[in-house]
Amino acid sequence: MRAAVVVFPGTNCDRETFEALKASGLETDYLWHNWTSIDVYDLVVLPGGFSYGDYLRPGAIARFSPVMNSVEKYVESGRGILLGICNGFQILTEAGLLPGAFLRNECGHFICKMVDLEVKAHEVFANVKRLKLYIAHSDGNYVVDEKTVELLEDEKRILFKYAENPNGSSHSIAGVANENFCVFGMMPHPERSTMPYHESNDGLKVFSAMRRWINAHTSRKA
Amino acid sequence: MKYDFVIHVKFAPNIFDPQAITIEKNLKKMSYPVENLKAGKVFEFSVQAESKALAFDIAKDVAKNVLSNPVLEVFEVECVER
Amino acid sequence: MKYDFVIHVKFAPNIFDPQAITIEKNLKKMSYPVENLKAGKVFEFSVQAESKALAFDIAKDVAKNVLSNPVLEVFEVECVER
Amino acid sequence: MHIPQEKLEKMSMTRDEYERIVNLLGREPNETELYIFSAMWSEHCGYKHSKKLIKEHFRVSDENAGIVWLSDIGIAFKVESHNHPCAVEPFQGAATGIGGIIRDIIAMGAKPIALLDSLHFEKPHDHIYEGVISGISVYGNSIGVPTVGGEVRFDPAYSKNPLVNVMAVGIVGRENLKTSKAQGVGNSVVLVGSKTGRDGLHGASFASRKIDKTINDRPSVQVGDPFAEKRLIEATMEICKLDCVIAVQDMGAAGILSSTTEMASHGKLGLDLFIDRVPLREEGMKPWEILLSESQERMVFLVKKGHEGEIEKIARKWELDSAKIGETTSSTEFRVFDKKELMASLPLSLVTNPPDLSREIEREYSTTAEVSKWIGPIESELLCLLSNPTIASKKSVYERYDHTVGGRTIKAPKSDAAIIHIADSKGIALSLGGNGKYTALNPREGIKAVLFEACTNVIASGGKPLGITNCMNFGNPEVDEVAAQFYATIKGLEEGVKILGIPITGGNVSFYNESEGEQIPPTPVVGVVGVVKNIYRIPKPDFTRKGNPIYMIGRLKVPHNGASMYSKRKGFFPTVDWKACSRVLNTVMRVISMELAVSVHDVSDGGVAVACAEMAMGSMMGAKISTDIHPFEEYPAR
Repeated sequence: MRAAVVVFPGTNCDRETFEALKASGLETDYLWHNWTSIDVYDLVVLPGGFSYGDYLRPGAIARFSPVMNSVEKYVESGRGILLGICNGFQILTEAGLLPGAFLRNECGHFICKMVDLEVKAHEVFANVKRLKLYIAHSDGNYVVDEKTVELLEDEKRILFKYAENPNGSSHSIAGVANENFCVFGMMPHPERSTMPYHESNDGLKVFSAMRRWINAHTSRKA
Repeated sequence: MKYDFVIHVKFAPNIFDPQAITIEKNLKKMSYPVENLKAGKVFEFSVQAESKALAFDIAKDVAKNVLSNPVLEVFEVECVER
Repeated sequence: MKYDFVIHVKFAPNIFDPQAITIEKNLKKMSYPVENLKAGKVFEFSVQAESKALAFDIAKDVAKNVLSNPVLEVFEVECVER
Repeated sequence: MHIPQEKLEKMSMTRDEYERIVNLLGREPNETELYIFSAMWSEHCGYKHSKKLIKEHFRVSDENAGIVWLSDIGIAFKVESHNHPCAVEPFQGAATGIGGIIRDIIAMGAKPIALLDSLHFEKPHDHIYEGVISGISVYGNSIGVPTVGGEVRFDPAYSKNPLVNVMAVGIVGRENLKTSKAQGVGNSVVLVGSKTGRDGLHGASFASRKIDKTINDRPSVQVGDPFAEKRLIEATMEICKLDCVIAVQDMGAAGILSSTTEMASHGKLGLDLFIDRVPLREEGMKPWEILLSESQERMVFLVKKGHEGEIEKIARKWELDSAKIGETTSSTEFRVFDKKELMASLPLSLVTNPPDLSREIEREYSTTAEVSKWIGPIESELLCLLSNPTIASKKSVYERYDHTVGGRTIKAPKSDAAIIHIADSKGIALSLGGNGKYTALNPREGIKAVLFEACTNVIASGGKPLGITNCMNFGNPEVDEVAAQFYATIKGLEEGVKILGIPITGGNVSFYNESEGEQIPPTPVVGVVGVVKNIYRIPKPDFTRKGNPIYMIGRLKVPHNGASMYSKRKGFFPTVDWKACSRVLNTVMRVISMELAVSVHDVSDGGVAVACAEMAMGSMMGAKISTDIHPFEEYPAR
């Protein structure tokens, strides 16, 4: 099983995301943002960071990078799973691959702390109820209209909710999936909770759930 | 020919802008009699095109596809006489 | 009486604005024929005051002391007729 | 010498410095040459009041940053100040301060992995505090280097002169270590990074006002672009792996001028610069403006002749400008060309060796050995101390810094020292701190207490100190009292380092922190890097389990410290047996290595009562302390 970590100018969390994927048993490569052939990968990850310095809006410029054309084709063909973490999630909403958009945190500044998450998408995360993961963002205030929230709730596409809403996101949403569950976006950083010396190891549960989902996804498609 | 444009990007009416709320709260704390403060962005740039109409389309395209996010924001395009 | 104001805040001419430069460079990469792009902020608010002149002073004060940073930015105050 | 006094003042140059130049040159300097001397002979670049003293008392290398070794992995580290820019524009001042210190680290070929900052303000939440904190947050977070520790201290003495000292730490393999020493004649000086503009030049007041009506009077502030810095970090890492790279230098004060001349003079080579080849951001820039511009996010590389293309290819990948702007020569001259026209021709050694103005003024600072007692209720004083903003929790500050990006953070801001993972079970412990009250009361003993405090923080977190760096924040060195404070601090630091047996690997000096003739208290800040042999066997900072006994190690009955937080009366600094303190620290290290202690915390501001309260609050677990030790007294190594 092969994974790719896409690197845009300004991406910061590529190294630890690469290490986390390897620790979860995936053969992983780095992918520079003007690379176009990504069909060889079962999982493509857009990691955290400040692509293009977050200028204009977080993710607003990265979404026009050459790799994003092949990412859109990769999603249409259902070839594999696409995971956007923090800045990656923002890029996916700017590209319209996931619903909603992001505003500045309600407190008005950057927040970096460990938060408790309630897992909502039990299909994807099997028997995991709660996760302790780090958040680190200044524009994590997820905004989505009420109609879409109902849709997300009905189709069980909300991955996690913050136990205590740290940034004003509607309905404390911390992560969502697209209609056919092959695009995932989450603001918390699983890759910072995977090593034995990290405060929590719940990040491994996220990556192993992704692995299981790839198997289920490919077998369902075959 | 070069045409100059000004693009105003504002939050859509139903969007709750935390920054504007905070600024207004602080202004009131400093006893400035200020109400319903809105914050937005403005971009100025020139477009190289044969005609004004063509330049206007390009400016509108840039505003729609790049400078604003349709989920959150609305925009206005204004051509500024040289 | 309530008076409505629009405040434009821009970087002073010789101040380096990396955001505007990055946006322009990438618009060009997307083959939009755009040149010398400037980015700025705009604030709209209403002021409660007895006269328009008094309201104007308050608006100018707000723009100078809170909404702009005199070391880096310049501002314009505009009173909008209701 | 017909040069008008007014022009000399604009160049912040004294008449005898000017006369010295004319004598040594044998002629008057032209316009461009005058600007070159005004920049290179300023205190900011030339260290006129400190260089000789520091060289006499410490063996310090001229490299961009100090380095200690964990077998084959090098830890590069340095601290720098950006005090004056932060007084002018707090946000950009702090942001560009981070950019500058990070470039010192990548100039060693090292990948930056941690930042710490020591901040001194008048009070919390004023506009300087907010500007500096958000500047560090925006710039540090955007370049993806975690801010893992440091301190924020408050004192009215810093109202007009905030102190913003930033420490950066990087890792480098032995084979990738770079030097700033130029080698080989005819090699190319290649600039990589952002375009050059009029950043940091003093606008018309610096140039002669009459001629340059166009440039408005506002000093063009240095503006940072963290996005460009991130690309510059990645590009520099790739460039440093090429064999054709001989030397690397960061561009800081006086940009192109100081970086290229320092590189050449370290290698005892001549230098020809072609400033018409510098990628510019603004039109009509004069030669001296290009030389002195402090535009950010730029580095300079000395590259083997003919290999410039390899550098330019990497620069293009990371969307950065690059150009060959000069070459080394076998002469001892520093020459500047604008296309074919020779703008300046000066002996390089004259440019890089300003006159020494250091002054050795002796002054005695007495101490007291009289043991102090506490009589009176403890609760009210403890609550008062715990609410003092210098002691109170800094959670609202460090939660605005990304302290876990990079995934290496083990113990971040909440503990005495930050612990960062290096490889397998090895880590490093980092601390940075100062205490203006101690060093104001007694510069010589106070600096030793600051040094011991920084080392105690590393030890309390499970580390063993390996190397020390420092930043000296002082007032106007031309004032006798300040010169005396500086000289006493240098001697005190030298004594402290000898007693501890830990090397000083580098440092920085910031003078002229004064306003309207009022000097700041002497505030040296010390940074320490320590090694953590096993990151899985280190103590916690707070209480862990009920029923654990609490011990205190160190001198129990201590003299009154006139600079303690609780002390209302002006007393003396305590007489300290520094050798005994060093033994205490070794004992604590042994206790930790034998895993006898579950959690360890050092006693600093507010004494033992505050230390215990902090451990209790951190773990929400009460504690019963019964002792006749003075609850609030402050004394080193406890």
